[in-house]
Amino acid sequence: MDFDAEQLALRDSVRAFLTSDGYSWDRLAGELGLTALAVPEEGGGFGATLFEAGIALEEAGAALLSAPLLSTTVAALALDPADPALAGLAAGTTIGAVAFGATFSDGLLHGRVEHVLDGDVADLFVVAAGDDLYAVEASQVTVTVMPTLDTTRGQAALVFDSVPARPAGPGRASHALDLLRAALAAESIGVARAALDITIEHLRTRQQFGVPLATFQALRHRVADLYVELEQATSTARHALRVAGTEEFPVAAALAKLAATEAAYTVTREAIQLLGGIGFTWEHPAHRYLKRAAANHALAGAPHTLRRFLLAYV
Amino acid sequence: MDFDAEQLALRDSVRAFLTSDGYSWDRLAGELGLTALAVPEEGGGFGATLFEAGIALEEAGAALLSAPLLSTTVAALALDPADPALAGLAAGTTIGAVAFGATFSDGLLHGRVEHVLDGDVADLFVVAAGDDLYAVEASQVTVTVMPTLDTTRGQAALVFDSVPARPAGPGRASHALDLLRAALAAESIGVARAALDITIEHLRTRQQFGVPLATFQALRHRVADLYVELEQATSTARHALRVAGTEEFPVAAALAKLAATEAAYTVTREAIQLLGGIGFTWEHPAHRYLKRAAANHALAGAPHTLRRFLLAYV
Amino acid sequence: MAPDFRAEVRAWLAEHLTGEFEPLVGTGGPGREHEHLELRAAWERELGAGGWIGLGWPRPYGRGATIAEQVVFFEEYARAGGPGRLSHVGEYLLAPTLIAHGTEEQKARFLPPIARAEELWCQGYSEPGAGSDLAGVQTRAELDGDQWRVTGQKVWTSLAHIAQWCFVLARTGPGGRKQGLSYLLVPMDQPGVTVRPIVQITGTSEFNEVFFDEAVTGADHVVGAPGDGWRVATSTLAFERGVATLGQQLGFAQELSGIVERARENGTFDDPIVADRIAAAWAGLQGLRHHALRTLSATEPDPLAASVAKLLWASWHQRLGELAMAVDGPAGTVLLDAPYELTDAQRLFLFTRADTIYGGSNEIQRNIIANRLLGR
Amino acid sequence: MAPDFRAEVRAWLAEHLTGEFEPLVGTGGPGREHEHLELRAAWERELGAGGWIGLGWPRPYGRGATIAEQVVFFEEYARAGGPGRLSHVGEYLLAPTLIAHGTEEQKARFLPPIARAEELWCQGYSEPGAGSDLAGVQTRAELDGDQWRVTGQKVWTSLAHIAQWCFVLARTGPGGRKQGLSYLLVPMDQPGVTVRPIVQITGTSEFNEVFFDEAVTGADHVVGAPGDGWRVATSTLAFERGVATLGQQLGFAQELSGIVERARENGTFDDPIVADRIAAAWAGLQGLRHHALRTLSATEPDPLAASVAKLLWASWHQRLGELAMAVDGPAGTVLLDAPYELTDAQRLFLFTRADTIYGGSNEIQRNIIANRLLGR
Repeated sequence: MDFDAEQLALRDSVRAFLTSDGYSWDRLAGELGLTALAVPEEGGGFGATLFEAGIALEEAGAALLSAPLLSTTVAALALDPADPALAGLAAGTTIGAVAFGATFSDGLLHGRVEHVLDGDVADLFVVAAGDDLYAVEASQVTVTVMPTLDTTRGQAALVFDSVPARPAGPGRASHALDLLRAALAAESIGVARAALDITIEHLRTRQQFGVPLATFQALRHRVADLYVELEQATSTARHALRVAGTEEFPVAAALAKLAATEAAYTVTREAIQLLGGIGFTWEHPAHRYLKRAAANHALAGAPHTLRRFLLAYV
Repeated sequence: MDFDAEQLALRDSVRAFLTSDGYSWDRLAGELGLTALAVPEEGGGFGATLFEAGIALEEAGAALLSAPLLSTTVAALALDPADPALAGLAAGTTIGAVAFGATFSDGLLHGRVEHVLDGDVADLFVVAAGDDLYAVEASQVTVTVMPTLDTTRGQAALVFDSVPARPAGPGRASHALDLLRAALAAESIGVARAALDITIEHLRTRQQFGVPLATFQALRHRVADLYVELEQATSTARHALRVAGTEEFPVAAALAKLAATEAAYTVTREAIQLLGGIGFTWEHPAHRYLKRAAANHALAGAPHTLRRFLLAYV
Repeated sequence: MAPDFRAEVRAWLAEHLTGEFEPLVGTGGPGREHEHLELRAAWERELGAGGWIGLGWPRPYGRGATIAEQVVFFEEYARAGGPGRLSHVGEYLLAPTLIAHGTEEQKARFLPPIARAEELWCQGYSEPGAGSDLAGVQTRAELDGDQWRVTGQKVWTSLAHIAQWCFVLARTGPGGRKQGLSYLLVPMDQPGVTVRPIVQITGTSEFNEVFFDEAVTGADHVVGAPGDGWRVATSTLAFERGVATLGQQLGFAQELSGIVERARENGTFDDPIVADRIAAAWAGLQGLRHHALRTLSATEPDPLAASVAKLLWASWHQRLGELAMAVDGPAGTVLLDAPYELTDAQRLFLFTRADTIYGGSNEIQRNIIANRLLGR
Repeated sequence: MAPDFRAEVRAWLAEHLTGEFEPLVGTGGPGREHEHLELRAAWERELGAGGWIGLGWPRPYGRGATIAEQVVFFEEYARAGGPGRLSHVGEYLLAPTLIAHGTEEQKARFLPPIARAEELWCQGYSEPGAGSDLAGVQTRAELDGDQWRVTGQKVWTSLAHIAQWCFVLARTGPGGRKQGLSYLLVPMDQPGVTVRPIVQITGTSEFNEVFFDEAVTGADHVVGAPGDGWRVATSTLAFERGVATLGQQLGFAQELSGIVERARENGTFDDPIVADRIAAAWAGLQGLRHHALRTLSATEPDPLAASVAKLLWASWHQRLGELAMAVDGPAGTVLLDAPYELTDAQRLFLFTRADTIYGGSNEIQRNIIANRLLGR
């Protein structure tokens, strides 16, 4: 309800695309240009804002998109806007991923970084070392693909064994983390909304004791509580997406990550309970939503870590 | 259901007494002997155990008894069993209260102790200083009566201005705290049970939307959850009362205080919500249960403090 | 927004909230609504004379201020420590209802005295037998010549003892539940109206019972058609959770600041478990703000927005009261003074028990939401 | 208790849970019930030969052990790392039902093979269309000469793929809901029975669907009278939460120890927020134990005890899974191995989602409790 007409059209086209049969990375990046949304025009993008990129990520979450849209988007926006890699990321011809916690000395990257989302398919790593960002080709890095609980998104562990790297965002390391948090928030909102929709549909159609489950007030009130938590989390996530350029962003992104991943974790757990036996099976999508929600919850700052960070602003 | 015939009879007689019109401290202590229950026979008591004293305290909690039964019981059991003050406490002719956190040197008590339950009416203070207990007449102490949120139980702040005191329980200071915790647990169980009973009665009789409130499943499930929490807390509290003489007691008492005061705090808050407007009024007893529960929750170790203590045993 | 709007508000408050009104600073908030009633009534008239009541009403009755301007007013009012408002029932509940459903005569008769704070209002919805079930209203009214005669009992009526008028939901016709209700405007100063303060959990009386015994009001003092009261009344409930929530949140922020200050003083801020709860409360407050901004900027009205907002703020505020008590620790068991003067933490803890009950309980709000998501 | 009972159990386990059975130590627990099925079946026969199955059954079928002795057996079994049991459905669910409701012929026919672990059992209650609504069972059975013919579908049937027998709740007569149900004993090895493993959230298959298509069993294989199946079946549900809960808690304690160990290794134990949750989990486990001891020592049976216990353990165990994930932190997002081998934390987290659903969901248990406290 807080979208203008253009944003609504974007949402609808992304949603239609992701629920259609034949989507592919090439069409997603090329035809729809989702990797280019928030990239400045001079960098090869559409010059929209993180808010528009968030609309796409929210829909990607709802569809459990198994493609590196989030990582490529975050990598592109984290980079110095003048970075030469930006055009490829915006076009989707380069797949990007962001890695936090390497060290940099004498022009070389060192160290091991775990849990790099989409690190299994990335062409280019945007690597945070100290306060700065560096860009390095995946071919220069020892990439170990890790099997993930959330089978819809891969991870890699990276080893930087004195790898030459190009400065690609001086002083932008913490901004990259804020972008990742805001992006995970947007996506988590979509995950939660889809899981809640599936649950509501189940309650409306499934009969027990001779009546639809949706007639049981105890379940109705729990659904209402989930809806309320998700509504507020949606507001918090969208607020962060709106203030990406301001000094409020670090706090807003942490708040959004906290609220949205908590909401998604709660909704997807409750969804399995409300779905009953069917939600416990591999063939039903409920578990995939839960696993994506659990991953987004644990990565880039668990809730109590984020609260500790926010305490400085109280 | 875990009471034998004698314990059931004790519970029934205490309950009948406390819900009768003309109860008084003299009858409570003299006729029923509730202050003497767990005092050894050689100390002038009945030689029962803390479990029986707990039965009386649970009923006292349910009735929101406004008399110093808990403090006198704890003071008596904390003392060295050979202490000369025991007989008076057992007979109820001496009213006892327990104070934690004074200091003792050169035969004199020093310091200020706040939040001494029933300190406003006590004749004798059993004072913990270091590892040891000391007994001192109230007349020797500067007693400031404090107005309490829970109007059914008074408090005092004590100042020990180099007061001569008699050693009355070497090494028993921590045992006194354990006894207080177990006693507060027993009492809190009674508070919660009474508040839940009142709520259930209200839901069964009060009509809304043309039917009794008790027909609304959302409320039914919440009552069920309260009942379950209270059942487990009851088990935990009674377990502590049973193991008072063993090395398990410090942990069991902390667990009981934690579970029982959390249950009582939860039940009494939910009771006000489920009672609706009437539960918000001064004339309805719900607020007095809430205030007793809140006080028992905050004193002698808040939940997170107790969990921190228990962490050593994990 | 006029570029100097904030400066204008600030200057006016600095100039007027002083002198005889100085004692009002910081008083009359939730749980303290019994404080300084007469002086606060005078203060309301001062606000009215300054043109600050009905700021957001459309012209000619109000100043047609934007939402942003109204927020600025709330912010500056809170910053100046302005006392709890007495005219808000008329300003934020009745007036929007009249503007939406009233006749021109009714607007002309009732809006100006609200804007001048010459007539204060109270709300006659809840009843002892109906609680949150608005459609269960039993109060009856009959048209007797050119007058309505109203008989029944209302509860949770704040400010009834000082209000000149009450808007009353009463049963005027046949049909059960939502049919046959009318929205009547009833003067309080008449023999047929008795106000009885209810002593609450806090020991004070913010809320009243109001007894109507053949109380009368003019036949033309019905808003909307007779029998259309359900629709009119539920629209008022929606107004109750409008832009005022942003002002309310400023009060919440002050309460939270007080708790943080207290936690720093008594050392509990250094307890990681308490600090985690403080951070959660602060995050929750930001969430309330972000949510209010999003709903206020919505292009289409969301029929569930009011219920979502009520559940969010009431539950958050209630948890804040519990946090305040946790921060105070054992000290929270002792009163500020005898016989029953509460500390800030105790007042917040006790008074917020009502937040999830009055104005549509949490259970009613969940019903409304579930009805839409899951069908009736 | 025989003074040397604990020593006897311990010695027997030390002597037998070794050699060929060595690989079983620590296997087959919740979420790992697919492991080493054949060897575990052999181990069950070893237990049976040792006289350890039916320990608590009355003589002559069992050893008539006291509750305290059964607890000792569970403790020692857990301490020795005994594998997840395969005969427990027969031992703890069917056998008590037969002892309470079966004929002498049924007891003589079925109890000894359970005690020797020569016949394993599975439970045929839940159905895809009925979920937790046991009275909504649709599976039908008809008496055709000297045989019952059973047709329908069951779900949540653990061990169906290795069990020789299934006790099935089926509709055999007129009347709706709780009327006309019968409790039938049906052999699994026949053309009319098809078992289909269900791949679960964990990627493994502890539970099955079982299809009965004109499956047959003897006319005398009905427990209780035909049409009396509701009463017989609900008594089995009560047995499900008996003394076995204490044994279950020993498993819980081992899981919690593993989490604590992990937290000490990865440093999260030093995070006060995580430590607080660990302490809460530990306190909750003590509460489960104290509650089980109190209900087991009760002089009169409490009709709500089974529902209270189920809600308590299922919810606690589910929270434990969430705690395990919190302790693992980001590491919890990566599997132990491809293609889908879960870590202990992941398995606990995912598998415990079922705890609050099967065997009577939390919602059903709350209904049962509310029916008694608040009337139907």
